[in-house]
Amino acid sequence: SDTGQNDDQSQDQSADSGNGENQQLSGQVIVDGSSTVYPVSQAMAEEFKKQHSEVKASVTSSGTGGGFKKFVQGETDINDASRPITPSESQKCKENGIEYVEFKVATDGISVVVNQNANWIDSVSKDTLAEIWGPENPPQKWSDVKSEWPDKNVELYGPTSASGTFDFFTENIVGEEDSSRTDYQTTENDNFIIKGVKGSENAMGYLGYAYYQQNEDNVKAIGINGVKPTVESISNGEYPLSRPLYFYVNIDHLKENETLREFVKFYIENADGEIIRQVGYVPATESHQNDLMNKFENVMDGNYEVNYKS
Amino acid sequence: MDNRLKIKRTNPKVLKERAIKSALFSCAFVSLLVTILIIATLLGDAINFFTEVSIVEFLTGTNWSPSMKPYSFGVLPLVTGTLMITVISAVVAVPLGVATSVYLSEYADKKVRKVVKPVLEVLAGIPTVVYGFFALTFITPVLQTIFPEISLYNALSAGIVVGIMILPMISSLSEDAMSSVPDDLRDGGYALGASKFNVTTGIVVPASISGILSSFILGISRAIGETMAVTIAAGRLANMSVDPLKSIETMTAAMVEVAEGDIAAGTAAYDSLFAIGLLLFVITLAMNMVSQYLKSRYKEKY
Amino acid sequence: MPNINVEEALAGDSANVKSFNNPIIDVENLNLWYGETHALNEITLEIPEKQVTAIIGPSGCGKSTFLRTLNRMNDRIPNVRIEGSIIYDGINIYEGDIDVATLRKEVGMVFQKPNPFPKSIYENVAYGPKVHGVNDKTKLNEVVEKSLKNAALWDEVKDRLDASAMDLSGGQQQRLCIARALAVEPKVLLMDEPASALDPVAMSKIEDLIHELKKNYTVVIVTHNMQEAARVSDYTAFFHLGELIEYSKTKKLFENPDKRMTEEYITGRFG
Amino acid sequence: MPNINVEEALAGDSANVKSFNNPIIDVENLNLWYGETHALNEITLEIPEKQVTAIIGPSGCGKSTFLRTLNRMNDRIPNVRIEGSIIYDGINIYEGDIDVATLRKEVGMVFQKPNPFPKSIYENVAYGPKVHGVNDKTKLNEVVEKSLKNAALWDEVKDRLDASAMDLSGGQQQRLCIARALAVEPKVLLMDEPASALDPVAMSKIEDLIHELKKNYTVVIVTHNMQEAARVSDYTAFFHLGELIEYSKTKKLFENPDKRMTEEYITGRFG
Amino acid sequence: MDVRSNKGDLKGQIFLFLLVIATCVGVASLAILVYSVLEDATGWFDLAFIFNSPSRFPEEAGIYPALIGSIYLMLLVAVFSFPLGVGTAIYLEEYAGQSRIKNIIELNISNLAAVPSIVYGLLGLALFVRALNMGRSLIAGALTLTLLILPIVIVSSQEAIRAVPDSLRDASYGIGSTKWQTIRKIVIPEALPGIMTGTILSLSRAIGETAPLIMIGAATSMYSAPDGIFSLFSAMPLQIYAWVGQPQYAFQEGVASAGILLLLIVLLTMNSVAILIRNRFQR
Ligand SMILES: Nc1ncnc2c1ncn2[C@@H]1O[C@H](COP(=O)(O)OP(=O)(O)OP(=O)(O)O)[C@@H](O)[C@H]1O
Ligand SMILES: Nc1ncnc2c1ncn2[C@@H]1O[C@H](COP(=O)(O)OP(=O)(O)OP(=O)(O)O)[C@@H](O)[C@H]1O
Ligand SMILES: [Mg+2]
Ligand SMILES: [Mg+2]
Repeated sequence: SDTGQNDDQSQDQSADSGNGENQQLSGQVIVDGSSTVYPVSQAMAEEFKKQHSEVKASVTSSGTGGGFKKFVQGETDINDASRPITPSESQKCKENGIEYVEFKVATDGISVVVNQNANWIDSVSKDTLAEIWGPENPPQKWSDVKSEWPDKNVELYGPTSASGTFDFFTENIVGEEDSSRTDYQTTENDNFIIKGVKGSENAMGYLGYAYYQQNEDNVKAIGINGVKPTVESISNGEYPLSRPLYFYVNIDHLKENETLREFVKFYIENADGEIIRQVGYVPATESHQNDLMNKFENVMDGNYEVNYKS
Repeated sequence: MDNRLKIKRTNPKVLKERAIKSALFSCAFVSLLVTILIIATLLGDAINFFTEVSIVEFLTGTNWSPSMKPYSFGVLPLVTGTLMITVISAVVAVPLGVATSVYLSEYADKKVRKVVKPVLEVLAGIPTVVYGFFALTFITPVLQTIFPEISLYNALSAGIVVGIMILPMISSLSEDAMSSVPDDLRDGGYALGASKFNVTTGIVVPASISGILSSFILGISRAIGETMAVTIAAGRLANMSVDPLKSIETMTAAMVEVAEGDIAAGTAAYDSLFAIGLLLFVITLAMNMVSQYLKSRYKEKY
Repeated sequence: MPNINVEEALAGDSANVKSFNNPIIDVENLNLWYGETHALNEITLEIPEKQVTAIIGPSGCGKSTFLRTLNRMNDRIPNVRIEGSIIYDGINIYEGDIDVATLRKEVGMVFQKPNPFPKSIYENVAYGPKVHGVNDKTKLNEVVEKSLKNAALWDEVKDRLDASAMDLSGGQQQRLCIARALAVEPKVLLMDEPASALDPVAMSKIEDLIHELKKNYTVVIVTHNMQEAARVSDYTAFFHLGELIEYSKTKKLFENPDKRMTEEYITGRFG
Repeated sequence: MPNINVEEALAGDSANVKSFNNPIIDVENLNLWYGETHALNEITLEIPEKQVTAIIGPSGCGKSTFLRTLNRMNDRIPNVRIEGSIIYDGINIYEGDIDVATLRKEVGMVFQKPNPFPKSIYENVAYGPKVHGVNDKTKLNEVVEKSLKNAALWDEVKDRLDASAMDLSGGQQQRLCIARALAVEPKVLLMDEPASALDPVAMSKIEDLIHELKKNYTVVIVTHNMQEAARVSDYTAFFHLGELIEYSKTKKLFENPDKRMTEEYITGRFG
Repeated sequence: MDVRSNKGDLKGQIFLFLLVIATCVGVASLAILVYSVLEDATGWFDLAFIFNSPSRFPEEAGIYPALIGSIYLMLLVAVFSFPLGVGTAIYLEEYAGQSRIKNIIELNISNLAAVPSIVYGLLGLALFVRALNMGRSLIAGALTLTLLILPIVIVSSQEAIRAVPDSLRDASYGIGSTKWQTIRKIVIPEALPGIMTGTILSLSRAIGETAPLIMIGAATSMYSAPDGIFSLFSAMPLQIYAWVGQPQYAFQEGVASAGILLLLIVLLTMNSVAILIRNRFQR
C-alpha cells in the first residue's frame, strides 16, 4: 500500500459521506476493547479525522474483556471485540440499562505458521493439530505425531490464554474452549510468535492473519484440512479458522452523539474496502455490508430490539 | 503586655504556623487515603473471587491456570515468579547501584558526577515496554551464548532488565545520601591515616545508611511492582520452578494478562486480578514491616 | 586568687631558631592559594623532632591552613594550589607518589571543630587501630581505654562506651577526638586548638599529656591562648596574614620578640 | 611580657547573690534529663537584667544544657524531660502555649560549635532580620555592617560578603555566628563559649562588645576561660555535675568562694 | 616507614576498579539501549514524525497528539506531586516527631511504592474517572500517575531533609525563626538537591508508564492533541506500545523507535531543568 493510493481513496470517501449538512462535527468518540480489532478502529478513526478535523477520537486497546467492563457501565461509545459478548457481559448491560448493537466488521483467519524451511510439513488436518496442541499426552517430538516427521523436539509458540485468539483456537481445533497443552511459549505480542518460529525449523505457532500476511517472507502458513489462509478462503468461510471480528455500539450514545453516528456510519461504509485490507484483515462482502447498513438504519429508526444473552 | 509570649489562638503568626502544619498533615494523610482506597478498590472483586475459589486453594495451590483448562487458581507459582524477578533484579541493582553511588560520591570528580548521574537517571525513564523488548532482543541472545538451553522467555533476562531499570533509583538516591555526609567526618577519618576505602566503607556508608536503605526499598519495591517489562520478557508460564533459565509468570504479569486480554469481567479469571493485587499488597506490607524494623536499628545521626 | 605568670613558663634559652640538626618536618617556601586568596605566603620553617611547636596568630591568619598542609589534609579542599616543599622524614610529601594514608597515620591531626563519627564512643576511638589492622578485641579494649585516659575522658564515659558520640558535650567531643588521634600512635601530632573548648582541668590534663607525648612524639599545636603556648611549647611560630612573622624558642618569642608585630600581638591583650 | 592579674579584673562588692530586685530570668528547681541521664539537678538561680552572668564549670557539667533551657532550644532534642520553671519577663516559659519563636528572638543564642548557614556571609547575617520582617535593602545593609563590625569581623570580610560562609576560618565562623545573633537585637544574649576559638585581639573586641551590650542587653555567657569570666561578667555561676554549686558576684566567687569545690576548680589551674 | 610505598593500597585500587566497572555497566546499558533505538529510528525520526498524527501508514505516522499529551501530563504530575510529596516529607521529618502515626504513614508509603502500576490504574479508574466523574481526561491520568510516583518523591525528600545537619536548624531557631521559616529558608534549600533527584526519578518513571494509563482508558491512539485538562488524551508510551504491537515491521522497529527516541529527548529536556536546579544547590 503506498501513500498516493491512500490520498486518492480518502478523497473518494469524503465525496461519499460529505453529503450531509452537518459539516462541522466537533464532538468526541471513545473506542475501547480488543487489541485485535484495534488496528481497524484506529485506521477508521484516522480516515474519519481527515474529514472532520475537529473531532476527537480516542482509540484504546485494553482487551475485549477490559473494554466490555467499561462498556457495560456506559463509559465508552464503542467496544471492539474479537469474540461475541458473553452472557454475563450482556446481562450487565441489561442491569445497567445499556442498549447495544453488534456489528461484525471484518474477518480474521487464525494462521498456523511454521519455519520457511520446514519442508516436512505443508498442511495438516484439524485432528492432527488437535493432537499437537491438545492437553492430553502432548507430543514431545514431531515424530511422536507422525513417524515421517523429524525426530526433533516440538517447539510451540502461541498467544496467552487470556486472548480471544487462544479461546477461538482451542474451541475450534482442540474442540473445547480453553483446553490446551501448557508447555509452550506464550506472549501477548504476536510479533514474538513470528520471531520464535522464524528462528527454529522445529517450531510452530498460531496467530492472527495480519501478522502472517506481513511476514509471508519469514514464515510459512500451513493449510488446515488442505486449505491455506488467504483473503479468499477466509472471506468465503472455507478456511476452518475464520474468525469474525465485532464492534459493539452503545445505542443511547448513538442517538445522542451526532459525531458517533457519523463515525459508525463511516465505519460501516468502509467495512468492505481498502482500509480493512490495509490493516491485514478480510473485509466484509458487499451483501454483508448492506446488512450492516440496514441494521444501523433500523437502530436509528427505533426498529431494533436488543437481544440480551443469558 | 506581660502575656506577650503567651500564644493567643488568634495571633496571626500562630494561626499561620498551625495552618501550615495542618496543610502538611493533610499531604501526609493523602498517602493513607490512597492505601485505603486501593484496598477498597481491590477488596470488592477479590471477595467475589473468594466466593468462587477457596482462599486456601488460592494460597496453597501450586498451579496457576485461570483461563486454560483445567482451571486452577494456585497462586504460589506466581509468588515464586515475583520472588525470582525481585531477587535477580536486586542481585543486579543493589551492588551495581551502591558501587556506582560510592564511585560518584567519593571518587569521581565533580564533572564526571555531573554527567554520569543524570545519564543514569535516564534509565529510570525508558518506557518499561522498551525494557521488555531490550531483554528479548538483546539480553536473551547474549545469555543464549552462555546458557544454550535458556528459554526465549526467561526469568533471568527479565530480572536483569528490571535490575537495570531500578539501578538509577539506587545509585542516585544513595549518592545523595552519601554526598550529604558532612566533610568533617571524612576529614576525621583521613587524619587517622585511613585510606579512601576505609573512610568510604567505614564512615561514609554507615553515616548514610538510612538513605541507602531507603533507596533499596524504593528500588526493590519497583521491581516487585514492575509490570510491562516482565510481562514481555519473562514469559507467561506460571511454574513453580526456581530455574532462572525458564519461563515464569509474575503476579503483576498475571494481572496484566487478565486486564488486557479478552477475558470477560465477572469471571473468576478476571476477578483473580484483584485477589492477586491484594495478596501482593499483604506480602509487601509484611516485607516493609521487617525492613522498617531493620532500618530503625541502623540509623546514624550527625 | 592565682596570678598567672607567663615568665615562669618560659624557661629555656633565647636563641632564635633558624635550623635544627634533625628536623622531622622541613617546610620550604610554601605558598598556598584558595582560588585567588593567597592564604600562605612563602613559609619556611623547620619543625624539630620530639619537641612541641606552637603556632599562634590572629584568627584567619592561616594557622589551620598551615597545619593541614603538613599531612596533606588540604588535598581534600577543591581549588587549593600549593607551591614549595615540605620534607617529612626525608621525603617531599608534595612530590611523586606519596601514600597519604601512611603519611597521615604518622602525622595525625585533631581538628578545630570537634568532628566525632556518628558512632559509639568506643567505635570512634577503635576506628583508627582497626583501620590499621588491629582486630584483637582485648588489644582494642586496651587501646581505647588508654587513649581515653590520656585524653582525660575515661572517667566520664567509661560507663557508656556504647552511647553515641554525638550526645557528648562540646568539650567531651573534643577530648574524644584527641583520644581518637592518640589511638593510632602517630609520630607527629597536629592539634588545631585542642584545648579551646576545654575547661581548665581538662586543659591541664591535655597539657600534661602533651608533655608526656613529647618524650616520644613531635607535637605541633595551634592555639589562641598565649599562656597555653607559653606553658606547653618549646618553639613558637607567629603567623600574620599568611606570613610567618617570627619563629623562635618560645621563651625568646614571648620575652623578647624580634618583630614589633609579634610584640604587639602577644601583648595586645595583656599589655 | 604581661602578667595576668585576675584580682584586678574582679573589682566590685563581694555580696553573695540570693535574689535580685528585678531579675529578667528566674529559674526555679530546674531538672533536666536526657533519657536516663540527669543532666541538670534542681537548679535555682536568678539572672539579673542588663548584667553579664558567666557560667563556668568542668566540661560536661551541664553548662550548654542549662543555657539551652533558657530559650527552650532543648525542645529540639528527643527524649529530653524538663521539670521546674523558668520565668522570663513574668511568664513561665515551660507552661502553657508559649510562642517560642518570639522567645528566641528575645533570648538569642550563639552556639558552642560555629554553625554558619551554607549561604553567603551577607545572607547569614541578614537571615535573622529578614525572618523578622526587615526587607528594606538599605536597612539590611546597615544591620549587616553594624553586626559584623560589632562582632569584629567586618574588616576581614567586607570585600567578600558574597563568599560562602563555609570557607571562613574557624574563628571567623564563630564571629559570624555572633554577628548573626546580634543582627536580631535580642534582649538577652546567650553565648556558649563565644571566644573559645578566638585570638586575643578578636576576643578582646568581643569582650568590649559585651561591655557595650550590657547597657541595653542581658548577657549570659558560658566560658572555660577564668580570666574571661573574671573580666567580663558581673555574676558567676559555678556548675558541677549538673548542680549549681555556687552563684555570686564574680569578684566574690573568684576571690572568696564559699564552697571548697569552687575554690578548687578556679584555682586548680592557676594555683 | 616509607610514605612513598604505595603498595599498601592494593585493596583500594581493586575497590576503585570495581566501582568504575559497576558505573560503566549502568552507562553501557544505557548506551546499548540508546544505540539500538537510534539505529532503528534513523530514517523515521524527522520533523514530520513529530508534527503528524498517527497513521496506519508508517511513512505518515507521527506522534504529535501523544507528545502534547505527555508534556501536559508531566506538567500536571509535577504540579500535583511536588507539593504533595515534599509536604508529606516535611510533615514526617519536621513535625511528626517520633509518633506512632509517623511510623504508620512511613510504613504505608514504602508499601505504596511496591503496589504495581496496574493497581494504580484500577484505582484511578474507580476514583478519578468514575467517582469524581473526570472521565478519561488528562487530569484523571495526571492524578493517577501522581499517586503512583508519590512514594518516590516522599521517601527521597525525606532522606534529603533528614540529611540536613541539625546544627543549621539550631542556628535558625536560635534567632527566633518560626518552624516554617526554618523549614522554608534553611531546610528546603539545603535538601533541594536530594528532593530534585527524587522528582527527576519519579517524573521519569511517570513519563514511561503504560499500564495505569491503559487501565484508566487513555487512548492508545489519538488523532488530535488535547486542548485542556479535561480533554481526552494519549501519551507517548501508549502510542509506542500500540506501534510495537502492530504487524508491520516498519511500525515495530522504525516508527516505535522514533517514538522512543522522542520520548528520551523529552525526558532529558525535562530532567535537565531539574538537574540545573539540583546542581545549583549542590555544595
Ligand atoms: N543529646 C544528649 N543526649 C544525652 N546526653 C547528653 C546530650 N547532650 C549532652 N548530654 C550529656 O549531658 C551532660 C551535660 O552536657 P553539656 O553539653 O550541657 O555539657 P557542658 O557543660 O556544656 O560541657 P562542655 O564544656 O564540654 O561543652 C554531659 O555529660 C553530656 O554527655
Ligand atoms: N576552603 C576555603 N576556601 C577559601 N578560603 C578559605 C578556605 N579556608 C580558609 N580560607 C581563608 O583562608 C584564610 C586562613 O584560614 P585559616 O582557617 O587557616 O585561618 P586560622 O588561622 O586557622 O584562623 P582561626 O584562628 O580563625 O581558625 C582565612 O582568611 C580564611 O577565610
Ligand atoms: Mg583555624
Ligand atoms: Mg557545652
